[in-house]
Amino acid sequence: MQGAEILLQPGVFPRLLQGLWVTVWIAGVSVGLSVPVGLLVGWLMTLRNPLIRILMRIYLDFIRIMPQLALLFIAFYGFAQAWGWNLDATGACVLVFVLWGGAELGDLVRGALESIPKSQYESAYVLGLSPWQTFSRVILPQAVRRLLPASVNLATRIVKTTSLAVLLGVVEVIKVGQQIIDAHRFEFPTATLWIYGVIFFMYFIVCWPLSIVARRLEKRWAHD
Amino acid sequence: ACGPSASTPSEAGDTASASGNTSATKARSLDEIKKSGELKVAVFSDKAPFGYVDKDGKYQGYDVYFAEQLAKDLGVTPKYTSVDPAARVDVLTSNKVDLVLANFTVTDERAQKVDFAKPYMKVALGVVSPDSKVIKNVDELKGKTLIIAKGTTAETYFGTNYPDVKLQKYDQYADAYNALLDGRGDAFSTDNTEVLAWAKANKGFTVGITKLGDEDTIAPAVQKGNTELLNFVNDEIVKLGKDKFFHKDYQQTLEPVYGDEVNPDDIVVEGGEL
Amino acid sequence: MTEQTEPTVQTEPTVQTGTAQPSGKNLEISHLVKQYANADRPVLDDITLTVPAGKVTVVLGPSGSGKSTLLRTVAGLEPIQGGEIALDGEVIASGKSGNAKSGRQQRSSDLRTRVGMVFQSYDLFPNKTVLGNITLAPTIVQKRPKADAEREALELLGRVGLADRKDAWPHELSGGQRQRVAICRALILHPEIMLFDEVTAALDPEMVREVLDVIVELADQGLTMMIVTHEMAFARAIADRIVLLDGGHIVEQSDDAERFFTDPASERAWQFLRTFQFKRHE
Amino acid sequence: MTEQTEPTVQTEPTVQTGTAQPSGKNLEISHLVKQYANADRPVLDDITLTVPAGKVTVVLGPSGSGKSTLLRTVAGLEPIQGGEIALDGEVIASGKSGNAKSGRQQRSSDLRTRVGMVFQSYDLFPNKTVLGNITLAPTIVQKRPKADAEREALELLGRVGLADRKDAWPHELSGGQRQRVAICRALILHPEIMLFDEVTAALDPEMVREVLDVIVELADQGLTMMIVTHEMAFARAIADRIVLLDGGHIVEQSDDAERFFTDPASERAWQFLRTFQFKRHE
Amino acid sequence: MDWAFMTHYAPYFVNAGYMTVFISFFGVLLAVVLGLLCAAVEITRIPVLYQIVRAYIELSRNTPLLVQLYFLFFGLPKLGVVWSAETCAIIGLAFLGGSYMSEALRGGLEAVPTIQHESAQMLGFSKAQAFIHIILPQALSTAIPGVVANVIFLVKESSVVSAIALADVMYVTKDLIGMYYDTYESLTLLIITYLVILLPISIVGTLLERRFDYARR
Ligand SMILES: Nc1ncnc2c1ncn2[C@@H]1O[C@H](COP(=O)(O)OP(=O)(O)OP(=O)(O)O)[C@@H](O)[C@H]1O
Ligand SMILES: Nc1ncnc2c1ncn2[C@@H]1O[C@H](COP(=O)(O)OP(=O)(O)OP(=O)(O)O)[C@@H](O)[C@H]1O
Ligand SMILES: [Mg+2]
Ligand SMILES: [Mg+2]
Repeated sequence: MQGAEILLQPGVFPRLLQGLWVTVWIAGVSVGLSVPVGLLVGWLMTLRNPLIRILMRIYLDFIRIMPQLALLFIAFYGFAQAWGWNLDATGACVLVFVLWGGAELGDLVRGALESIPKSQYESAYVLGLSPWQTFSRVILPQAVRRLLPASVNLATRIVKTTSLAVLLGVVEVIKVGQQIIDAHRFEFPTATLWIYGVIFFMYFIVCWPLSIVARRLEKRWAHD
Repeated sequence: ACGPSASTPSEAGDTASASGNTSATKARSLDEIKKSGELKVAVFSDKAPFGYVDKDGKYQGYDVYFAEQLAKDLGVTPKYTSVDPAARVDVLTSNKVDLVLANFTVTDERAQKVDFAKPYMKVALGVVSPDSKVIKNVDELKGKTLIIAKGTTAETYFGTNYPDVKLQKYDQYADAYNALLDGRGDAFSTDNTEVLAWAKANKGFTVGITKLGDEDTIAPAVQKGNTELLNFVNDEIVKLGKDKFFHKDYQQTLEPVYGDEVNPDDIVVEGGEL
Repeated sequence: MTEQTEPTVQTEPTVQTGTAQPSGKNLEISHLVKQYANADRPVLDDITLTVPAGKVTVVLGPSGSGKSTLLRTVAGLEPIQGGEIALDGEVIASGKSGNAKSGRQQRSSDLRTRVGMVFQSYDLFPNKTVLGNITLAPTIVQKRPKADAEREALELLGRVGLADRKDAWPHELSGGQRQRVAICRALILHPEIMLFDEVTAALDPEMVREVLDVIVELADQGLTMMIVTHEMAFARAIADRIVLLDGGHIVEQSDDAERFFTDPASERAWQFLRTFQFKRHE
Repeated sequence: MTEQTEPTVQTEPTVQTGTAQPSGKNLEISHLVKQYANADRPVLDDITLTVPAGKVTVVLGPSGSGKSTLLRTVAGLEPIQGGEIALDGEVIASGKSGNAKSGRQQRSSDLRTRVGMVFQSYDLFPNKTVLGNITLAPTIVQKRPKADAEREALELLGRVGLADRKDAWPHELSGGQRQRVAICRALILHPEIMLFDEVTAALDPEMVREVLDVIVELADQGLTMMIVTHEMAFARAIADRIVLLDGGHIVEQSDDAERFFTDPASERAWQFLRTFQFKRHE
Repeated sequence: MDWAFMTHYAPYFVNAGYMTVFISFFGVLLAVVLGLLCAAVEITRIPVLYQIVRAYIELSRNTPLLVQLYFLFFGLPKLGVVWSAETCAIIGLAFLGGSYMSEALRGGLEAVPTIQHESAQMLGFSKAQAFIHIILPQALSTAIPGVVANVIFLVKESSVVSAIALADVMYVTKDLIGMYYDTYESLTLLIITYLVILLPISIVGTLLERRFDYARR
């Protein structure tokens, strides 16, 4: 196929990989920070306090119903102005992904905690375990198992959603691709096909293993 | 420090720590810039030959050339942030950069939000269209689809003066050019220098309208009220004008593309004087 | 499948649980009142009952009569609103009206281990192996050395015929095997009294057998037990004392199981027992 | 809860099902071989058995002995690999080796309605009301007028004591009520033979009673039935003929249920029955 | 807050909302059709088709819509395939949504217990009769929450079509921010528009779930 040579041009592939690293970095940091936020949110959501419940409900529903791109815009353009946050595009992405990931993960944590049958708590009680022992030895290990497959899927979604960062001007893999397309637009007029094609597969290569891991975990832990 | 080396994400670390700091919107003083050793400049990364990333991943272009000189004179290194046309005002108001050098046309609306320094370039709008159906007159555009990049002068100009031209807007110049190449619109309009350069490189396309609207100037911009930096930039422009710096800039960056079809004096503004 | 009808009972108990010698620690329930929050009347109303040490007390009654609730109050899983429960003379629960909404009783860990319970639903911890399930409480609650707990766990597993499954995960076990492990898990704490709430209700007939055989063996060793069951043949064979509950009241109590099943004193008991008999062409 | 011990049996049958008169349509199973795909040996091996018309045949046996499989082959849910099954002399299934992998048998719709079956798990259609469940097949499969089907459905519901629940959704019913509706749903097609596979295994004892009472009534009307059950008292009361399966073979057949239960001919039967008996201090 | 600005530009958001709804509607419609086909192939395991469907599902689930769109819109023309932005957007949404819908619908169909098929057979139903009267209604009831979640997901995802110059809600917002720098007002209008579009879908979804939740009780 004519034009494919662009991929062999010196610098092209390394730069795309560098861009991909930015993508993965944003996703990685977001996922990493989402975990503590999600655990906290999940725990808050199991509380009976009506005020906390309502606040959490609004938080979760708002995050769920707004497109991620809209959230990014709100964070990038809105927050910076409203509260004078010096939030660059990357920071806005991380913030939004953490708020979003935290909400979704929180809901998963809540679901996992609530799905553990009452009899588990009761058995632990009857065996004399203290509330903390019950939580750490019995409830949490089970909750984590129920949580993990869906969390890995969530991570995949966060990686995919990092693609939106380009629309805020972050120089990640797509932007690098566009720069390359632009820089080579005279020699390789068909570069778009190849560069976007490669980016498509780069995302696939990053996300696919995650999907497989999620499915494996799901299968392995399906029985309990 | 743990961030990736590619570009902006390295700033994410700063962001995380600074995000609680509400005073951060205030522009940095000259001293602070010197102390940090970095001048943060917003440039285009996909608008050759004004601001683009070359094959080696380095920022290049007419705007960048100027930015390098400014940083040098300030005794710091430039640090580039890639911007979309539409984001140029916001990166300043939210103090994400110190300076915008991204082919920023001076308009009244913009002047209300940011402070422009003296101009270093002048442009009018140009319209490029395929050879097969060259658009030679703005009236021919009626009912046709005109491609533009978001946040450019072309957008405001056609939006207010020619409401019956259908505008098709892209975030990036690269996207816009591709759209024109793929025949998604009848023409593409942006600064005439830009379309001239592009048409020269792309066979089958002609700039049918070379001058449209008022002649506009292009100038660096700083955050509103940042007079310290503004004065420094103005002084620089005057000082550099004496050495015909921008003609040198032109030779280095624009001439290889424009060749001798364009008279440098149609574009370059020296010493901030039209 | 076919060879397992041979009962697994071992007549010579090889391991001594803490209660192998009838210890005189009986359970006294007096004027117990239990009302669930939001309920308009008590599920257990003025229940007075002695569960004699070293004996098997079987609680019968139609669905909803309060059998499970009774066991749960003894286990400390439900606060009570009136009366008291005493284990070997020591009051372990006493009624406070107005605490209906609070969760479980505030019992010390130590006290809780003195009452063992096995539920209808398989409630092994799915994240632990068989051995892990049994040794968890002795090691972390009673702080016994791990080796010691494991040794006793293996002995108990041997007794219920599951020594070879010690490293299996709960999901790899049949329902009957799970319930036997649950029994071991309770026994290792040397409870003074064991409570069984329809432990075979979710099992296939043969599995029912293997679980009930274990309980029969425990009875023979003189473990104090309180058993809720729907298996009439089993109840008849194992009961030293029968208690019939209905609508939260004790309808009939009897120390002669055979007599209760053939010639109950009350009309209600007669009615109840008839549910389990069939006649054609009536 | 307490008042339902009164059996719901009506001694005067008010509705005539298609089989109310013993019709001489018996079921003959001869040399039946059934092997599941990927299994190394047959689950049913050379089963020969007559299910006499108008009589109740109870199939007993330990778990995994092939009882359900036997009923499923008769129902046409499983292809057979050897022998044949004939209903009233007409062969409705015959063995072809090599079709183990193929799915259900290709029986005509008409033929399928001649055999009724009720399963252990509740299998009402959750998207239809009680009446909808019962009338769906007669109206859609047999193209009977809707009014006609509804009239008969109501009569059947009346017989099982559920006339007032006709507009309820399955999830609003208790397990026992669901199984009674499932029986009506099968009966409305006037099957020549009814198959029951542990229909009470998932029920609470009182519900067991209400379902079995309905079956007893059907037996009294002379409906040909084949019943798999673990309720020994029920089996003993209802069986005209007992078949004991083990490991895919018929171990014992008897036309005298009382005799079978008290003094079975084979050692295996004796062993099997012992599973349901308990003795303490053995 | 500049109310004059808001009232003046509100109509733009109405039009943009139409665009979002238009793209989403057809995208979702095609996604459901595609999802049904894939679910059918997955359940029946038709040899070659099955592998194709699996590959498609993996590709679709593990790549971002934005990149899919860029590829369709900017990449394909280099192969001579020039689709309009609307076509690209709808095809992109369908490509993405197909796999999600397929998973939800397959889940629904597989969740119908075998015994329901067997009961239907015992009552004399033909395969087709059983599917229409018994299996499909139950499958849908299980699948509805997933399908509704996917619809909302797809409408949200449609926000990226602004990148290929479709004048949807995001596009207009970015436009206004870029041209007039009235960021607050634009963002407020953006939030309102999405709430107006998505809240009703979410509410209708909940109602549908309630209406059809018989199979899950
Ligand atoms: N947590 C609860 N909150 C409110 N009411 C309850 C609760 N648990 C049980 N009940 C009610 O208390 C009554 C007695 O229930 P319980 O479970 O003790 O009966 P049971 O005799 O064990 O019945 P079964 O034989 O069905 O197990 C029932 O009417 C039941 O509905
Ligand atoms: N679909 C199947 N595929 C393969 N093997 C099966 C299948 N169904 C049942 N079996 C096997 O066939 C044997 C007989 O099963 P069946 O269900 O007929 O036993 P059963 O007598 O009904 O037992 P239970 O009392 O537990 O219901 C068992 O070993 C079982 O594992
Ligand atoms: Mg109970
Ligand atoms: Mg069976």
